[in-house]
Amino acid sequence: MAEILTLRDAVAGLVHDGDTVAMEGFTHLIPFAAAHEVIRRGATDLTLVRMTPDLIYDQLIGAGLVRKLVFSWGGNPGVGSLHRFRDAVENGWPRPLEVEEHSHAGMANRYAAGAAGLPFAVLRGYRGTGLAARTPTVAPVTCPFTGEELAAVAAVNPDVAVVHAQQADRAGNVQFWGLTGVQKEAVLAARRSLVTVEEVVDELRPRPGAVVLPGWAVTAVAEVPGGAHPSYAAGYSVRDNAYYRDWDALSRDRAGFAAWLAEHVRGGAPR
Amino acid sequence: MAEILTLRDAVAGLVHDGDTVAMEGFTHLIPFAAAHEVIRRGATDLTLVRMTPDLIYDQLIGAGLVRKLVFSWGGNPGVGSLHRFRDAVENGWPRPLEVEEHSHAGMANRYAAGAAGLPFAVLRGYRGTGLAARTPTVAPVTCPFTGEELAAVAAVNPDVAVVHAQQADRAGNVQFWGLTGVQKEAVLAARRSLVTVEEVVDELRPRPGAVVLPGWAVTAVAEVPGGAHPSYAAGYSVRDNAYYRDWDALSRDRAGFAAWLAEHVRGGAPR
Amino acid sequence: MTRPGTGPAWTADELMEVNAARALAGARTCFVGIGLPSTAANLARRTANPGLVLVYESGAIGARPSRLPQSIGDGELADTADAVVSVPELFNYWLQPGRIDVGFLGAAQLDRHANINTTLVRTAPGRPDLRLPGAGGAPEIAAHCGEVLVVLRHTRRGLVPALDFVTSIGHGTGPGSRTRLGLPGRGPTAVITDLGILRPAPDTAELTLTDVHPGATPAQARAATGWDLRTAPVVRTTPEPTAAELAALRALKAGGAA
Amino acid sequence: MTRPGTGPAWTADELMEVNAARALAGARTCFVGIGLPSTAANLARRTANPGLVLVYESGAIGARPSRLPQSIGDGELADTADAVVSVPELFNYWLQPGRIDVGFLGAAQLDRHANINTTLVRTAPGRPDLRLPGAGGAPEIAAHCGEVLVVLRHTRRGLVPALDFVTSIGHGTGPGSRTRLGLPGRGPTAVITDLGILRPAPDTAELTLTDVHPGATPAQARAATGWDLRTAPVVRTTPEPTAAELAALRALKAGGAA
Repeated sequence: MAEILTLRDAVAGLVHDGDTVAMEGFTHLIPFAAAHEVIRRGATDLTLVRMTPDLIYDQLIGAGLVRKLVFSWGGNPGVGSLHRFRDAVENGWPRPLEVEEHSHAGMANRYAAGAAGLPFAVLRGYRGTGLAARTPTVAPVTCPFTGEELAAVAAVNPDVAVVHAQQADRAGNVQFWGLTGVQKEAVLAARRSLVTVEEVVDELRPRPGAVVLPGWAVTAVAEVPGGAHPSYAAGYSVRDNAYYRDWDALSRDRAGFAAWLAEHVRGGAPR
Repeated sequence: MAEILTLRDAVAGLVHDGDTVAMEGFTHLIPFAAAHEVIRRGATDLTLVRMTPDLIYDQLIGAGLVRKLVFSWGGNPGVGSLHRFRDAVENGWPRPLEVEEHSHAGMANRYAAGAAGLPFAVLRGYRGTGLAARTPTVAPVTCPFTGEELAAVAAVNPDVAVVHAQQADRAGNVQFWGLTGVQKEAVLAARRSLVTVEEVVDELRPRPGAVVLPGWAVTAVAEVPGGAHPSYAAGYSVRDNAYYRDWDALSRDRAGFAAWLAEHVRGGAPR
Repeated sequence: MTRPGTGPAWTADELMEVNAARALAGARTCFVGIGLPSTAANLARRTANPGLVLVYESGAIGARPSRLPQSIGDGELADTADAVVSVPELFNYWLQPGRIDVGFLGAAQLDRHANINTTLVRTAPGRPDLRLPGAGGAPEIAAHCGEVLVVLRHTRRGLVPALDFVTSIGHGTGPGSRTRLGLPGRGPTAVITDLGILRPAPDTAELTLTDVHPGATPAQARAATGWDLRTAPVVRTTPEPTAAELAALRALKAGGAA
Repeated sequence: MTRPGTGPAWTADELMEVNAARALAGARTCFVGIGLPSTAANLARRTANPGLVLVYESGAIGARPSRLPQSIGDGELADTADAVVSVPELFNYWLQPGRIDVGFLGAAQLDRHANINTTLVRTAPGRPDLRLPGAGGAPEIAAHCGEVLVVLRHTRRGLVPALDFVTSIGHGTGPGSRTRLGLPGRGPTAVITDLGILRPAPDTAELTLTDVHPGATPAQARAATGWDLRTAPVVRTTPEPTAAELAALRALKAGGAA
């Protein structure tokens, strides 16, 4: 059964230097609070995996904790670039960033293979693109029935998956709804998992469109209301679009970012 | 958009001699009424695909309409054998029945590959069993990353999928809930699909655990209240366990089966 | 084996069912097929292991049926489950990665290495094979669960020297077979019959009689086995069913709430 | 290109958006990325194609947002959708089998065969590449949708003689490329810019100027293209935006309900 812990204890126990960490949430339910706790804790040399790195990884990359990024789309959705990500890739600041780049379909299938305990997944993808040639986790595979050549993508099995959900019960069963993304796959693919939740409730009431993760398939749950901000948790909060827009200016500049980090994350209270 | 038709017109339009037909429903929501209409219509030389042939295929096989059966478990759940299936396999009555046999995991993945438009799916299955050697739709495939040999199963893409759901709206959007089995995959894997429903409603109210198939992904919908009997439709009916038990005695005997077929199916009113 | 009128009384099937439930005492999760495994797993939830998570191949994870399901697709499984998933998801995300501690299987034929046949039985030469239901979920349950328990009635027709078909692999041809085949789970750790319990010997992986139920003897078990059944140096007798076990079992089978 | 005070007035972007929406008139389903494609697809639902089914890679199928989503993961997409599915399901069961009629893509660089780069831009020798967001869903949208529409502003930096990286395939090196690569969809059928519309020539699959927007000229389009842009024998002028189109577009962008 999942242990119900404080965010601080959960991150301390689950996220270690050198880990491969997947923080997922497709625009919705992005576990920002957990990422900020990782920054406070200073877990470093991380390999970060995520379909859409988004501001959450821009912050971790800018904080200098990331060795490698595995991803499929690295922008600020609806706004523009991720400046800390670009600065790391283009200029190696604050440290060089190795990238492993896929398409969304490829990343989604890598998680699905990881969740299924398979070493790879098959898709009809990457054809004619420049991605396969420079991404070692894409390889051709031939259908034994038709002879068609398809793309194999290597499973991703993070050391830790971190996701945010609306609710958990006291036994650590987790429920999230709305756009549910690839979080089920990320948690099931990972060796350990942390779910931050808006609320721990006595009983999970079944909801339309909800994904339920049984507590025995989750390592730890931490109650962190607002833990997805500036993204949102359907039924609890709305997306802080201004934060996303403001991030563009704020993060362009290394000093501005450093000041933000010191004030809003490192200076923030642990939860 | 799915056309809303009578069961009679839907079966006449969608199910033809020689077709490969998948009627799915994992114990729950088995489309018996549609199968009976197929019998009344006399569509023959069918290849039937289904994880658990159950009474529904016992009836079609006994009626002499089936050339080949593709399946993974052919029993009367909780009761015993399917006597018409056995009679066809063991004695060729009323006609010889070719069988193609898988495990549940294999069949589920064959549907999933079909739904995904892939020629095959990969699983870690069939190892050490006698199934792979005699089933041509299982073949080895090697992981290009780890070298591990896994099982590939060929996609199944039926000509027609037939499933039963609780509700559709007037645009042919379909909703079913409870144990949802492999029906989404069966419908999406098939070239054509027929969904019989308990009820056509003005608006589908979102339900916990429901699967929704948009009307544009379905060929035809027919309103057939009780169309899953003797299986059940959660929220509408309960399983007729006595029917399953009684089937054992009724179906042991060729003459008894023929009398049942004449009276209860061929003599039944089209819907 | 009933002992009417002499205090505690039970049937051979009840001994099998009670001992099968007991074998689940340490498990967190159990993959349940219909029939004897379902009876045992539901009994375990009422006796030895109230927290046991039942996983049904119909997609119900953490089902808590109040009565014995009539089929693996019984509506109550979905109504009481922690989560209901599609059948492909159940096999791919839940069974295949080894998340389930114990798989519970029945068998039509079982050989000395606990390999299982549920596909066909050969009869006389020139006569057609008898057709059995087939594989269902068993091959992958046998491969991927942490361990496997097999429940079947003890007869020479069931415990045979050689299978007519290998539907699900147990210990193959002996030690090392599972490793060579790349099967992640430990395979069958106990075969629970109405006469006793057989367990694979550590050195040979051959099923050996380690326990008999009250009232049964090793000689009976040997006589009901199609191969030359080895017995452990000391054959234990399983504890008699308790009144609580029997009451729970009978309530379950009578369809009563528990 | 605004014509303030002279009756109908519009911006170049509005011409692009209105014509992109018009291009969806015959489609049943459209795979929508964020930005210009989302504006166009939502405008189409309010003008040329009220029944258009919008599919977002965030998993919303049949979304009917009342305002322009701020991101492909906007909550209203889930709230108004016919069905919400997981991201793996969206790509595997809905995009890959060719269920979506039209894919709508943006581009940082586009070449004469409508191949797309959204990954990186080379700068001066010795200087680092400029990093763009990357592939996202585009490679498989470009492969699997029945056809692809591309929307981008018409500049020499965007319409280039050679891509710095091929993120998503259009017509490859010309006729036959898609067939040789086994790409099931027809590929890009139109590139809609703020100056006009380019379509692949039937014989060469090379993008050719077939339409200019009101107020724009073929010479302007050629000057804003990084290769020697061919023009169709007769270059049409797209119809002026109607008052209804402009009203719907502006309401959409102002966040008003429509």
